[in-house]
Amino acid sequence: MDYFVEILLIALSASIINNFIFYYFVGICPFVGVSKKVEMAFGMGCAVTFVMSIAAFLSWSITVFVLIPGAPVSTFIAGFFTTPEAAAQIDLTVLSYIVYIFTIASSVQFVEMYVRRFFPPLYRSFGVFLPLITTNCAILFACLTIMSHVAGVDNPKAVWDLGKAMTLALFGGLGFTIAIVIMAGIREELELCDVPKPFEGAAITLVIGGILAIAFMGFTGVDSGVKEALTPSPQVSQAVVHGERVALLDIKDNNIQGVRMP
Amino acid sequence: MMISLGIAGASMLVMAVIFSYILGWANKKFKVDVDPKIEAVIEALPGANCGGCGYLGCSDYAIAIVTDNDPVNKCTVGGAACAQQIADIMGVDVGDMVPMHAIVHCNAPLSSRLGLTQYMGEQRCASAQQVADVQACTFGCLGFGDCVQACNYDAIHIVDGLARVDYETCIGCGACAKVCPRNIISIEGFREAAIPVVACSNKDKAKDAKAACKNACVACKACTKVSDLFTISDNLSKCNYDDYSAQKREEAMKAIEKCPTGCIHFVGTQVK
Amino acid sequence: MADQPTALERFVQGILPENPVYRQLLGLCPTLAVTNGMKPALTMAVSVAFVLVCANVVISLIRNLLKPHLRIVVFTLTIATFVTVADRVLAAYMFQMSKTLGPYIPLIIVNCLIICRCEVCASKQNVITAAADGLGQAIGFGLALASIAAVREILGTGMLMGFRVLPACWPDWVVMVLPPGAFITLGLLLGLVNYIDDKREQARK
Amino acid sequence: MSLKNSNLAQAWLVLLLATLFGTALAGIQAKLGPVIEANKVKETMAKIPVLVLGEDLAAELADDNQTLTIKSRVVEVKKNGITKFYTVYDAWLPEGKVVGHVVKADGQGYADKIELLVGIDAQGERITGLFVLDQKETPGLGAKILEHAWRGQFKEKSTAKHLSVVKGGGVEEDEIDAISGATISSKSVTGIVNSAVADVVSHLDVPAGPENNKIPAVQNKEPGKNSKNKERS
Repeated sequence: MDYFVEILLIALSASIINNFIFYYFVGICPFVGVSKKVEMAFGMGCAVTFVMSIAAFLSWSITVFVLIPGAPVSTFIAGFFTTPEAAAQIDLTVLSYIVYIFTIASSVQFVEMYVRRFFPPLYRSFGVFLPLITTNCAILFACLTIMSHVAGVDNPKAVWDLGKAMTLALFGGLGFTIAIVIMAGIREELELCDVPKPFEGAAITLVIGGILAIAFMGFTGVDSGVKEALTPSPQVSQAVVHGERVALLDIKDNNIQGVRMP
Repeated sequence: MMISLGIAGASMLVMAVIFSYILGWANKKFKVDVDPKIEAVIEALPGANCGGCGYLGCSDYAIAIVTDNDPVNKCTVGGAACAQQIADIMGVDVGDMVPMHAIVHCNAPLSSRLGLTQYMGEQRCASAQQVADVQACTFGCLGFGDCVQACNYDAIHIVDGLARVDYETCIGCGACAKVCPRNIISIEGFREAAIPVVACSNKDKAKDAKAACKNACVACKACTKVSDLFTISDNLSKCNYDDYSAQKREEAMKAIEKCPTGCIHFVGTQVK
Repeated sequence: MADQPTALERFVQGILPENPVYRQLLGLCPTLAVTNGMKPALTMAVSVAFVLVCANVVISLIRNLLKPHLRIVVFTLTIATFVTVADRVLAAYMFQMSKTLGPYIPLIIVNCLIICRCEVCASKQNVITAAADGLGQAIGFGLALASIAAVREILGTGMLMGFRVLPACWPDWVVMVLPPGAFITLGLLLGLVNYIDDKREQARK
Repeated sequence: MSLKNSNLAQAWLVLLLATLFGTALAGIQAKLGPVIEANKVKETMAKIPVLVLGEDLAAELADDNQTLTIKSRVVEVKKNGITKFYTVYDAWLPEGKVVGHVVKADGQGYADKIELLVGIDAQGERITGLFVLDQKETPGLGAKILEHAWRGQFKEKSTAKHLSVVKGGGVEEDEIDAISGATISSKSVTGIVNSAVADVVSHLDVPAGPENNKIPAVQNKEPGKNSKNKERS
């Protein structure tokens, strides 16, 4: 039950509350550039979500298995050269940025070749976006968030497992798609309005993006509300039970468990 | 300390080897056998993706040329030079290089339009198109100049509420045709300096057409009787530009006289 | 290709005529993210300058060994290395600033500005031009960041780098420091720059 | 085999660069790593004297440049099914007397996680200080929890009572005056303090310092549940 709540919270916050575009400002270049037509925007959104999930999977597994100190692969290799516990101290997190960008670039290239070979119509429709995606900040940002939850965490319990990493990637991509499709819809209507000459193109898109960001700010606090609603938090209330002040810790299924108060 | 340097270098090397191996393998395995001719044709095309040739972009046009050998001279921007280049690549003769120009299928200045209402909205054809009965004719030119704004060769102007093409400068890139909300501008090949055109697109019955405009085509078949250049389809006559040539000039002149509402004109350069 | 612009031309172009943010609309992600204060904006500008110049120099050194289809991978690798160096140096010597900038330092890697400069200039021209181009673009980027950060910080908190600019009775526009403020400020400034440009064009015509 | 060396041959530049950069970065990490580590630890350790002793005593201590000996341990608390982790820093005066403890706790704030350092006195009766390590509350509103005045309210609050948040003045013994316009942030900080204090108060007993060597020096104490759990009177 607790795991499901965490997954739901991550999904909610990645897609709507801390939306990648409106809260974290990643992926603005396609947001300004590609959001002219709704189909193009939707195609771009799907491509980004797809590549983001692959990148998240690869970066999670490489971080857990190679990069963090005490990771199985690095201790195994280091085991040959030094004493075992020194091997456990080998810390390769400094390589994380190169490794992530390398995996992203290679996976985008691989996906592009694969789609070109087996789905030519699909390739023609969003082929032009694929190279653009490599330099898309949203994908690297997703990998960095996953890394900060895997490598930068002191107590072992809070390390993210693969399920949470993939949820972040999928719903982050979903949030990205929502934002870019909304903007594409607005910009299509914009063709008919009288936009002042200096504001045409990117300037008006950014101003509208600002207004959309204010709208999305309305969602802040939703996750803390959902968390409160879903976690069965015990009501710590006090009662006097035969002369002694008892903190009622658990009043579920009406047997009063109490702990003697100091 | 040395160990961590060695491990870092080694793991990067291993990762690089794995990824470049996968990419190399994918490069071989997923080799899409793109016909080298297509790449050559793409190379010859200007690559502006302007859509003047009527295809989605240069690569589409190139594929069309190579696979179902479409005419090589459709690229308006590239003009004769690029058509010649592609012809050499394809080993096909260029065929008569036909200059492409825009034609506005409406010849009603404001004075001859009926049922005009005072339109106070946004002075753009795209917006006026959304509003009902700005003028009685729901097919004809609105005259707010979206095409003028779209054209970057300054080859089309609004004269007395009607879009007029300047055939000296028009290269037929199709920007105006794309932007006209009523789609009454078409890009046609001019076999002669001047060709006859039915400058109307009103598809209503004769009675409504007359109520909408003084010189609308009422599909009275006068032109079709006189010359086989013209055909009637859903209450509107249309000239077949491809098989017009200088010899058929008298035929066309006769049709112009016969036409009761005078909506057939000669357009192009040196209109006598 | 037309003759390659010289080092000085590249340098001057980078600052105003081809300003990366206002003219080419590159590198918008960090521009919006870190400009809620002047100090983070300047630190980001300096780190981008460092990475941009080093990457340009290295790429132009190895430009004739580049294979066309592996070009992007080599660019990203070099840029990623220099960004990691910058990130570690910042974390070591300006720890507080590295905490405020947080994830946006590594995001310099995918900053379209740097990869674009590598592609357009560094992989084609010699070292000096590449370095000059990098410096010019970096100064242009810094100017753009400073302009946005100034507007946002003054309107948002009434202070600039610690000095009180607006009178204390100024109600702080908190939205300016929040994410939406970044969008609106950049949008309006972009409009302003276009407007000034049109005016200058008409004046020249 | 030809396939292998042909595409690897093409990519020799990538391989060379990858290894070169990998080793270079490892070198830089080796040089800068400890400095960064020191920064991280310093950031929390520097706060402990102020939290435990209060500004004036800490300043006085700093003048005659004595330092507290500080050790950190992780306390695991099981509460209705959820296990929570707290890092607790115990501080000893140079002459060995336990002077207080600092609990590092985090919880859900209005916008995102809030990380706090809660100072508690040696006996675990009074809260001696509060410091906000990390927060992403709305600047200008929620971010006011950083202000010294508001944080000061937690000083001298008893750990036994459950602190509650009150709006608009009239602050009794165990009440905290909420920041106007940021009740959710104030509530979440107070909630985190309450749950941290309630969870950790029973695990605060730490043997006295090395001086009155009743217990051998506690240098090599591994983090984890501390051994003695004296039943408090």
